[in-house]
Amino acid sequence: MSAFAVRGLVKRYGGVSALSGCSLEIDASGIYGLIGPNGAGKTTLFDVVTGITQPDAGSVTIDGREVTGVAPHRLARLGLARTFQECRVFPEFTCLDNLMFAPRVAGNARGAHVEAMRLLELVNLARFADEPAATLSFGQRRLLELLGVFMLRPRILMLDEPAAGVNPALLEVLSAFIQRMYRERPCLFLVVEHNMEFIISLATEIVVMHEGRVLERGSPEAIQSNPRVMEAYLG
Amino acid sequence: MLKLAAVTGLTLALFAVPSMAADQPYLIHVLVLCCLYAIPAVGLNLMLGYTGLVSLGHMGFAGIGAYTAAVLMVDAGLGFWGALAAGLIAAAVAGAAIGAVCLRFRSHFFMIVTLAFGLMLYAVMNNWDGITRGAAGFPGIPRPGPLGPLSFGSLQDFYYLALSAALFAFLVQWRVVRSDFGRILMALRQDERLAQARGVNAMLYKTGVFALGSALAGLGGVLHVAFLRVAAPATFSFAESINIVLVVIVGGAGALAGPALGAVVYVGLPEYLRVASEWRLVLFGVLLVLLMRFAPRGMAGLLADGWQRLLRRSP
Amino acid sequence: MLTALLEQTVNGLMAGSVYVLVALGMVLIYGVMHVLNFAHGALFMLGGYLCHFFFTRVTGSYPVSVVLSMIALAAIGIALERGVFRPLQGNLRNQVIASLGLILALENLVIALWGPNALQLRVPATETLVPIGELRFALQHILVIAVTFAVVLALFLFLKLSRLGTAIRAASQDRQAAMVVGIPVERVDWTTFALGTALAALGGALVGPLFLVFPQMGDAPLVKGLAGILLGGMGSVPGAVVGGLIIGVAESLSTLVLPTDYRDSVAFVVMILILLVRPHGLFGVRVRGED
Amino acid sequence: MIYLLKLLAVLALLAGTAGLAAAQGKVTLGIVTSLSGPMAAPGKFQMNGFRLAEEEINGGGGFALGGSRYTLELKAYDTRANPAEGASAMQRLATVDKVPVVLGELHSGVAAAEAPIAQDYGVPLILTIPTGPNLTEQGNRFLFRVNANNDQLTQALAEFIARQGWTPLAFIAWNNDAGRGGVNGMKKLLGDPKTGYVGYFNVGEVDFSSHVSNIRAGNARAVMLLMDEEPGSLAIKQIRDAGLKTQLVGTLAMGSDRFLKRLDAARLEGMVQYNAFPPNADMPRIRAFSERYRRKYGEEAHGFAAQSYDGLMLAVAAMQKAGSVTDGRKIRDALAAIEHDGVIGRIKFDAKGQAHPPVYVTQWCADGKRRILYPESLKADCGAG
Repeated sequence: MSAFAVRGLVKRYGGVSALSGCSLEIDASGIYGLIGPNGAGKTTLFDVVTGITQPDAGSVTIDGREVTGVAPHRLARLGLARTFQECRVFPEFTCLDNLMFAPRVAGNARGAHVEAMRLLELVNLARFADEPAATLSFGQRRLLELLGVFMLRPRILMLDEPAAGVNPALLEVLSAFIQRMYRERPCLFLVVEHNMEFIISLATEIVVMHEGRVLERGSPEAIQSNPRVMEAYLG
Repeated sequence: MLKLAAVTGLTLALFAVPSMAADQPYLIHVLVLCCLYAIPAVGLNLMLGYTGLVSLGHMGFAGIGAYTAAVLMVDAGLGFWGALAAGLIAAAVAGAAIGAVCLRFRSHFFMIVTLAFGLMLYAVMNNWDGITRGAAGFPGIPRPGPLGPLSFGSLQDFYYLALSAALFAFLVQWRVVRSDFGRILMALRQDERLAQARGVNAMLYKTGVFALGSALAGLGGVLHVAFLRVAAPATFSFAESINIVLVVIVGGAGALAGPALGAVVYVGLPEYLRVASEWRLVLFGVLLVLLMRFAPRGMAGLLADGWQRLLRRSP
Repeated sequence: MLTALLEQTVNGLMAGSVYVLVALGMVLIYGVMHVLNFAHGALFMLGGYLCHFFFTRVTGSYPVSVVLSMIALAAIGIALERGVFRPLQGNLRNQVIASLGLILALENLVIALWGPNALQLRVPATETLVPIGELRFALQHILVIAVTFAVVLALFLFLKLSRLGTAIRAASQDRQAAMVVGIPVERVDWTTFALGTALAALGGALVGPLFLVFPQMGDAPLVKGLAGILLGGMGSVPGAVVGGLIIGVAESLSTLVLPTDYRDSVAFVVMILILLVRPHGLFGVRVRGED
Repeated sequence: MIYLLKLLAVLALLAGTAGLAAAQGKVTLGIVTSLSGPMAAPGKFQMNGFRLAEEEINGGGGFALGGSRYTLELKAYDTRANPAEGASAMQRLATVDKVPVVLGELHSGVAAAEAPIAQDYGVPLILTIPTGPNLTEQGNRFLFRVNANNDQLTQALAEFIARQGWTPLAFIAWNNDAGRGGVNGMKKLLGDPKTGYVGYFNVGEVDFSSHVSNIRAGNARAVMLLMDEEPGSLAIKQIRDAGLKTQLVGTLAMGSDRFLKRLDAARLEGMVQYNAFPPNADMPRIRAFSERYRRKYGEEAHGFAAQSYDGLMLAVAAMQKAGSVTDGRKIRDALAAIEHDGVIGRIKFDAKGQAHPPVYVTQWCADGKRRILYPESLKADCGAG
């Protein structure tokens, strides 16, 4: 039984197929980089898995449990957490309240406070704990969003282009932080990313998508020298 | 601590008004009106100010509460307090049911669907002659009967009731805003998709606040018709729904004191001053546009800014 | 029964054409700027009053008065876009509330200036009757339909063929992309606003002679127009036309079987039912970033 | 400076003694009406009536009471067809302006909010336009209504229509208290089989085409239009332009020269309407009022104005009879017992505070004049209605 599996996903928009029988099974924990040229179907796959979009066919399972089309809030409770490409935080809440939000929703806010402060200190944001998130820089908001995801204590993390728009200086902090969190709680990270350098250094395994389905998967090194992948990107 | 003292002082002062201004029943009448507008405004503030749900049919739910209570009191001989409870429940249930339909739509769609329901509820109040007495109004609604040693028949005594009800509404608002429920509502206004991704069943919470807001509207509606001693569709019309939106906005949406400030500035002062009506409304219209451009947080926002400036100036 | 059905359909199309005129202006503005201007009904009313003013005080010619009131309203539209709606861009709630403020100001301004009583706009076309089969219609009524039809046609051609029209379509499909390819989006904004408010004026000026000019004359067309664009699909011009007509016909047909005091509610029930099945309206597409 | 003060004091003293010598007082009466909002147009006729009565009394040096004379002042508040505004206005009149009597109102629902406050403070409220029958059924001793209520109005008309055989009767009616009250009243009196299609429209809606089609398709012998002047003129135009020749029945708003100006004699010919006051009737009291009205306002007198004029005159008579311009209770008792010959007829309140003025039915002639058809005793030909 796979920890995470999609089978035969199909999604059409008008006449265009965004997903055409996409299947992917992941059995073990690890940081999985999901890459592919523009229009490969990464975002649609992401949307289908996270319950934003209903597929036309196919299924999504988590630990063997079918979750196709399950609402996002129920997925969150099943242990699937996500970040957003455009980076979302609650701008009016303080940084601490942003982190405390998920525990509050789940009704176990007690004790979460310590963990939240620990995470803030980890990325050097503790001094902003009582400042509204809107006052943070974009990169800092990225970090805050990530911290919020970890507060959910997820089993599967879906990160949607975490490096997008983050300045190079902060990229290393980000990368180091993700790796640290992975070491702390080794579970399944699925990272959609355009920044090759970033994902190659971060991921333990790379999944390449092309034309609505999975083209190749393998170690970063293997993928970098795979001619079919090169062809997909150049073609 | 300072805030608590200020609120307690204000509350005591408000309760003392009838004994200080016994020879000014009109002032007390206007204060009652302020309470009657502030109560549904608190309900709408929870929806519009905290959750971001701009409902343009809010007073329709006040009407459900009011007419339920009116029919129970006049036709079924139920006492005021039982009728009040029934009116509240009816408004809340209608709010949950109608809200569940409205909430399937977002942004502009939501506004227009709530507007449509407001107009449809008005049509029922106006047209259902056999039950609501139709367009001519439902006269003969009794003032509340005594509760133990307390009576509410006279203007002064009714003022205590209206004031207590308004305070109750503000207390509810304060409790909600400070609770996890309130946090979730505010999160939904800021970013609904993020809140969902963090495990919030958005539909459930939004329906909840719609029902709560409607119940408060119902409370205001029942008191309104008990005060006027007549229920008329005009009290729950589209124009009144817009007025209640403006009370919330002028006062400051998403501020605890917003509905109170709005009711005083938008309802109380113009009534007390009896300004010529057309130009007053032209002025309010223009003021509203200016408010949106330059002070979208309303009176509460202006006051808070002024207070901050004052604090900064003094050493 | 068949004649009754037919007759009520015709009545509904006539009423619907007024809704269409209001809806078109709103939908154009919504498409480009994502602004829902609730004051559109008040502008429609203002169009009627200005037409009356030009007709009785300035020129004795009705067509000239109609054009003048359209020009005046276009100017007002530009002022509103600059002064109110552009500064509030991106904040849907504040825009809606500002437009509610505009309704309050405009309706009462008109009462203060012209008084609460209805004005009569006497033009020859209301006195001329045209027989169609065994029915007779006022020429003005036919004029309203003909002008609405012509406006819809002209608008389609304008949007399809002219440069400005193409720019408007581009901006309403994807504002960002339009900006990237060098379309002057701000110019498109105020032009669209002027066009929309001029259409509102046209509606008020056309309906005035038929049904009097009074402060609340824009209320019903606004609400029905809103229902029309919602069920047609926000931002869709064909949607506004079809939606407005559906509302008109549904209301009119409902009088055959339902109590007439619930006529308004029929329009809303139709709207809500259609939206429950098709959440983005008949011709609507899901707009990215709407929620 | 001191000189100036002295001068002022002397002047004040002089003014004071002059006032005493004439024993002149001033009474402020309260008016609740619609100056803006959807009822502003009929509100104007109401104010016209009050102003005419005020002018007449003050023009004659005020009214006499116990050896002194009092002039009138009217304090008018706008209630905008809104119950809350009505209650506030009433409260203010009773407790701030402290008026002895309040008159007016147009909207039944608003009147229902004002009436209990009248009772609270013992200030008689004299209604001159609202027609909701249940207003006077609440056991409120301080409420009086000069005008006929919906049941009384429709009683006369239903009788007349039944006798003419103009049934089934269809309706186009305002979906407000006046329109709905009229339809319900007629239905009650005529019975279901004699009533046909009922077309309601909201205030502000003016396209009657679907109602006209339905009336054409039905078999109604007559159509009753329950609405005000403005929509009324549009409805008749749309009915006649559509080629419908049905008998038309209207309200008092449609029996005036002003109404004729909106349309033309050809479209109106044969239409009947009930009227509380036929302005051209050959009766001295009506003729005198109509002339005075025309002189002041330059147009034909309106029924609402006549009712309101009578209301104010009645209030003055009651104050005289009660011997007080301040004691609302005494004035109330005087009102309850009064018999007053007004413009609209003899006014005497029943135990519930409702007067029973005559109701007329008039008809448009081909030449744009009107005749009186009902009551039989007052029947008169073209030019009298």
